[in-house]
Amino acid sequence: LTGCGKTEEAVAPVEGEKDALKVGLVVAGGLGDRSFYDSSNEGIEKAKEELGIEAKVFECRNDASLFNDQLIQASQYASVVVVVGFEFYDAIQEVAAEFPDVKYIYVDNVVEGISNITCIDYMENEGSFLAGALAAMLTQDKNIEGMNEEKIIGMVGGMDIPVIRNFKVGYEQGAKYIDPEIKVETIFAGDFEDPAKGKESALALYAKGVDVIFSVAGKTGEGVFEAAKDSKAYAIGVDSDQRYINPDAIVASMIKGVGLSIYESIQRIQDGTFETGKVYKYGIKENGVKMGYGTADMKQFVTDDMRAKLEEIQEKIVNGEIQVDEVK
Amino acid sequence: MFKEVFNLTLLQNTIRTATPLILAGLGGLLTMHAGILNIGMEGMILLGAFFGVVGSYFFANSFMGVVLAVLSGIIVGIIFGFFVIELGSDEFIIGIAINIFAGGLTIFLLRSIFGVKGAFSSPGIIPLPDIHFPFLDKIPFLDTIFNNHSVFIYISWIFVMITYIFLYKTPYGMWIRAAGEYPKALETVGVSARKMKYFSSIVCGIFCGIAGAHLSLGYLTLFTENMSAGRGFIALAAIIFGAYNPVKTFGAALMFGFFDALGIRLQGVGMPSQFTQMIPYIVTVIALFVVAKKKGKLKKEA
Amino acid sequence: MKKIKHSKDMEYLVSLFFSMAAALFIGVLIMLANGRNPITGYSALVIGALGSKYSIATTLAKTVPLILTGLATAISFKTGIYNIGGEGQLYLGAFIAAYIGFTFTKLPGIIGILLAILASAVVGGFYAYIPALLKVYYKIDEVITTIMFNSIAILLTDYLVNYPFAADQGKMGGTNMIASVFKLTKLVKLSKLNTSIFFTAFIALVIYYMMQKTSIGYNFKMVGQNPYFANYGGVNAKKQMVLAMIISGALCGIAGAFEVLGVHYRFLQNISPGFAFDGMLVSLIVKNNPLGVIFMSIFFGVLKTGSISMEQATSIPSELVLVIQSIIILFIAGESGFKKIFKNLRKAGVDNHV
Amino acid sequence: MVQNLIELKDVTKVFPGVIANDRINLSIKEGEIHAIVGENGAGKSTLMKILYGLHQPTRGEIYFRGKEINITNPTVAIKNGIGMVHQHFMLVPSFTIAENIVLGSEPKKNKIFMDFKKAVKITKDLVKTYGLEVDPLLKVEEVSVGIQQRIEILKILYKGADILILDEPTAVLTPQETEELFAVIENLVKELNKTVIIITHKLQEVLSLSHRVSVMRQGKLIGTMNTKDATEQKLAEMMVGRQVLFDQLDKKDQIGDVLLKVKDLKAKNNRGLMALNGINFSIRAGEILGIAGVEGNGQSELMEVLSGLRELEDGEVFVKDTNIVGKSPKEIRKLGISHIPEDRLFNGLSKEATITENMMMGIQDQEPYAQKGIHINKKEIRNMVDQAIQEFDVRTPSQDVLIQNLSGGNMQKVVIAREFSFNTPIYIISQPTRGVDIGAIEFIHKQIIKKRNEGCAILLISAELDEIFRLSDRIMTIYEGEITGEFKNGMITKQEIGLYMTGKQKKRGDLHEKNKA
Ligand SMILES: Nc1ncnc2c1ncn2[C@@H]1O[C@H](COP(=O)(O)OP(=O)(O)OP(=O)(O)O)[C@@H](O)[C@H]1O
Ligand SMILES: Nc1ncnc2c1ncn2[C@@H]1O[C@H](COP(=O)(O)OP(=O)(O)OP(=O)(O)O)[C@@H](O)[C@H]1O
Ligand SMILES: [Mg+2]
Ligand SMILES: [Mg+2]
Repeated sequence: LTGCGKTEEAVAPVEGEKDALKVGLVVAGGLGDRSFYDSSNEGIEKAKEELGIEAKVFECRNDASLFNDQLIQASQYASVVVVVGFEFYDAIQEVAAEFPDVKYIYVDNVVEGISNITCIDYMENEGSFLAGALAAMLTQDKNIEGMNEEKIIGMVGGMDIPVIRNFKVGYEQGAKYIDPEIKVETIFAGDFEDPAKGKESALALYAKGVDVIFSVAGKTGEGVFEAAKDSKAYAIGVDSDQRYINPDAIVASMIKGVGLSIYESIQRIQDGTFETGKVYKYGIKENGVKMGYGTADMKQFVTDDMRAKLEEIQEKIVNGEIQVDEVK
Repeated sequence: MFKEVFNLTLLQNTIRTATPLILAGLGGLLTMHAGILNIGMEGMILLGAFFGVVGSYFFANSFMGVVLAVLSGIIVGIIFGFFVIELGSDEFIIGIAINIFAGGLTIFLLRSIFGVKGAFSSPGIIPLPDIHFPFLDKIPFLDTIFNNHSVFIYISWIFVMITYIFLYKTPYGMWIRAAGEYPKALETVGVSARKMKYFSSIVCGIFCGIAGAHLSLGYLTLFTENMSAGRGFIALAAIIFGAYNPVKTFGAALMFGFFDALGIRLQGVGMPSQFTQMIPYIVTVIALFVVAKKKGKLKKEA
Repeated sequence: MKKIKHSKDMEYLVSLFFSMAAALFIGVLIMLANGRNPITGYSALVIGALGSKYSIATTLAKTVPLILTGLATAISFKTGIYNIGGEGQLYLGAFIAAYIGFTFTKLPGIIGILLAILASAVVGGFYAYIPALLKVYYKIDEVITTIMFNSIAILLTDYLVNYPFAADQGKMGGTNMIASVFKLTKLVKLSKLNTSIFFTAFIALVIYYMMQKTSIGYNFKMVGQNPYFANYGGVNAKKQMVLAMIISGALCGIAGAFEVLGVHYRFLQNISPGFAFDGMLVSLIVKNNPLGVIFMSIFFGVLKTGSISMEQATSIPSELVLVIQSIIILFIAGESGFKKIFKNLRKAGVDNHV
Repeated sequence: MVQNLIELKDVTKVFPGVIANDRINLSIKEGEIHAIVGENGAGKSTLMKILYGLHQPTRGEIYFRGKEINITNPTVAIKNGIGMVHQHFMLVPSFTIAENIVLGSEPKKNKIFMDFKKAVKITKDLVKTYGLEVDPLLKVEEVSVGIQQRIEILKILYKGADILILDEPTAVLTPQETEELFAVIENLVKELNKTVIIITHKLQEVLSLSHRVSVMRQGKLIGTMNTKDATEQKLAEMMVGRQVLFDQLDKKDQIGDVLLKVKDLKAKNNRGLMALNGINFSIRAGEILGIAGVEGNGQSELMEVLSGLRELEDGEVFVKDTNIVGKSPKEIRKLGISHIPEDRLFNGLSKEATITENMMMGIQDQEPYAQKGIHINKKEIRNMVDQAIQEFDVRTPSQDVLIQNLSGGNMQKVVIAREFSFNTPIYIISQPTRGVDIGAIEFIHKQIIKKRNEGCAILLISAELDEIFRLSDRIMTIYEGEITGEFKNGMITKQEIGLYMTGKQKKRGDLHEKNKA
């Protein structure tokens, strides 16, 4: 460690096996979002259980003034720091330069050319292409109770920011791929923490004839699911498999394999196959984004035909037949 | 395009969005009349939302949720009153402290009680009932706009009337107003201004508690961290806009609700979301300006 | 004569001390109730905030926006016009500083920096000027307009950084980086402490001098206490209110500029986690005294920096730290009340002696 | 007038650092009018607040109809038939008169609702019974102080008061209103057997109204006597503790040039109605022009226009040769007009500021008090203030005391000290001795005459006719925004002037013509 020995006393000594790998998980928001951050923590938990690592979580509670502090705390504690949140773009570059011996796994954004930062970038546009395609098929399926004639599907986004827009383009493209006449209506609630606003936005969409909404809105999304339930309509979850929240209204989820990719990275570090300074793109091909349909005991709305169609699309994306648009 | 934006669901949406503001606003205007600017409403709503869920979940009864929310409101109202009235602390600071306190406490309790972080939803949370008026079924417009809302939406309208009557038609209301305007005048006729201030701050806690319970049990059926999402501040704006009058505050809350709802719909016709979200705020400032100008004119003409 | 003043200040400090002690004690109880060791907790807090060069620097870095927004509050509140719109002014100030920083990349360093600071002051001041005018000439409550203006400014910058001025690189909602000549020099390795602390100290000094030692400060104070008296005495209360509001807005704008020039090097969506509200709290606690603002900002900085270490050391969940923080605030705010209680006790004493 | 209704035994009240009441023994007889006099801060209000339950005595007993009583709060006092009209009115401005009267014991409908109709009826009945005319439906903020005084009295009568405590009720009344009030008080005592305790600084009022009078000084009760045996001189001596000389004021006659000239002045009041309808006058150096009139006839507006605080509709105001119309208060002050406002707490002072800060107003940006007009020179200012405190006999432990901790009389001295230290050629002085004790009145009068003798032109507005007659060289009467008469002092009696003040006669003597020339 360079230049930070003095601050070591700020960190309590950690008991446990001497040679266990220490991992710090730094998240921009807080755990408990039941999607992105929670899913990253699942990866860490899994690694704890199966790979015998030690770990601590450092939350920034969306306070930009804490990004650096928490990164430094984590860097002093651990030899591997998993950094989750596109917001860390500057902070991680700054801190990583000061801790050359620490390996950083940066999730959800791309920083190139720094030897100790490895990036995991999800092609959320590819995943939401699938979500769009699925929604387009669902809305036209008269066998599902409550689906109407109109060819409109919806999306509720948390805020109008690049990541969410990246979801949006994929979603729209996927829907149009199934049926060019499909209309996609999107509302940005303007907040990731206001479920009431999420519900109101979703209700407005349902009132317009939308019957499936892709919810990409953090805690605001909880309101979207409620609206789906109340309107006897449907929603598609995001980031982790959210069907369990309400299996009757949430028909599927677009999963970002955050947990998986983190787990795999830690595994690679232990195996010695980890390549630092690299950007791992997690798209459909890498199984980094995919659709989730819940567990077997849940009522399934997505028919086998639809699944087959989605498989087909996945293949086309993997082999380049379909090019998914991207927003940076 | 016009029809896409201006339709009956817009009004439905307006009513729903306005209700938490109406409920909190009624409480806040009471303290305002008693001479206390309460910016702790945000935290009070949040506590109400949380304890509403706690009550509903553990007693499997939404009414108990409201009871717990009201209790939390009473307690936080007493704390607020104690600091502001008894200790003479700055109401601004205490309000902010209560907001921070409520934020931390609910997150902490969410984890201690339910073992989760962030959000808690469960089929075990019993929502407040919706009210169905059969006689409205056959009246097309009114049915869509006014029927089948959650119970506190209707109760909030009754509260508006009760608050109005209380403030302007009963002696106690007069006492509250006197306590705010000139407490010594009240003291010298043998009524404790202090007690009236306590009363108003506790009732404010109750109203905000109900607003919270409505949010977490009526509007939604879940609790998420910080789910009050600034509604306490908007309620405050509605109070000031409504000149502390329950009916006018009700109107101001509806106006906010309306423009919020309108904003959501305008996104559908291609307006960037940042601008649609600005609408309620801009409209408020413009409306204040127009009202002020009119008043100025009237004065000049007189 | 001086004695009276001194004893009052002493009284204030003593009661402030007692209320802080009481708050920290309640923190002890909470930690014990949750099975944590309070000694570990508090020593981690102190060490985390002040235990090393790095941690002191981090603590100081946190005071910069607090001091500026705190002074902004002090000035406006003292003058009887309540600027709750610091957050909005800060966002606009930060944006314009960033804009200048990534647009006029050819400017020589110090000129560019001064230009950015100046521009942020102008923009922040102007954004406060509008509600001030509405207040003074149309009697429109500034509390509500400034709250509305906060939301408007934040949404507007949201739009700007997502569309016309979105960064070329990286997925964050933010502008491009400012040119390196605009970056304020870092003072301590790793920490965010930068030369803005000197600017801030200088500004604080100027504001302190202005408020306490000049006729401008005197005029502000009199307008705040009794605007009719001010008018009668030849001080135009309306003008003073507008002026105070402009200065207040300018300070918030500068606070925003420093976040860009010294901390993030670009404008970010959510660049402020509510600095202006924290600053308001700081200023109110010390009854809008400019000197008090500085000390209370440092205390808040310690609390914020230290609580991170406390969280890690005792594995007290971060939300519990929030609860303890809010109780500390409540008790400090109750300071005047505790003073009253002391006074009553003393009064009872006097009564018994006569 | 036989039984002792109230008896105070050794009543003592200690405030931190002050013994406001020191072993007071006082008895009030049933059916009497008992006056209490004393300098500012003597402890009169405190004693009365104890009787009304607003303060608790530190020690001592109170007997009510022979029985010891513990008046813990106003409710106890009200129950025992004690009512108090406070020095500063206790009325809620936005409430109607009827609402204010019934506040605290409202008539109710269905046990819950306020019965507004009944409140109005109650008020009307009270008006009939006691002959105090008010309009129940007007808001308190819309009526004059005289009416407010009546509301206060009706309020305590409604609560069933048999003992009325009136704390300086006449301080803000016009002579007419005072007369009316006294008639009512006498009626209450004679016809309805009420008992009245009245505090006042005006000794003639004591002599003409009361049966007995008690004198307080520095917290102690100096003595009680039958009014028959009292004289103004004697009371004054008891109050102050030494002989008070009501000196003949020493006026030098050396009238000079015209310094202030007002031409066809027209201005509106706050409600947008014409308050001044073409006022003309001029004042010369070394001259005091007194304006007599019933309050609310444009005096306030005149003051405000002359000091730049109110826009005028028409007309011209000249300071020497400079027209000051359109100039700011600051510029007007620079041109040489100082101003003592009618309501010191409204705009004459800042209560929350120290004496020093209050004395700084007007010089805060002037050398040598402010270097370069900005940097405040504390030392200069403190010296100046110390001097002024001495010269104007402001009773205070230090110049760092907040104004709100001074007695009213001392607050007034601060205002006068400040304005008189400016040494401007023109003074506009309004109600200079309102609520001030006789010692201070005497002092303030001497200061005004001193300014006159130094060659200042002084415009004096006062509701006290005595004051006008004592100080003025020339007297003008104002009625409904017009000058109805102008006289050399000594050419008209107090009785006669009343006709001009009420607009029943109009005359502008040749004096005026001479001045115009
Ligand atoms: N609330 C209070 N707190 C502390 N001291 C007080 C308070 N009220 C009155 N005093 C003290 O009691 C003394 C008597 O005050 P009081 O109001 O009784 O005077 P007063 O005789 O009514 O004077 P005035 O003629 O000016 O009305 C004052 O000198 C003051 O020091
Ligand atoms: N809060 C206070 N603390 C200390 N002394 C006070 C306080 N309030 C009032 N006093 C004292 O009480 C005395 C009387 O105050 P009060 O407000 O009754 O004015 P007043 O003297 O009765 O007014 P006026 O001269 O107009 O009759 C003053 O001498 C003042 O020093
Ligand atoms: Mg369909
Ligand atoms: Mg008095």
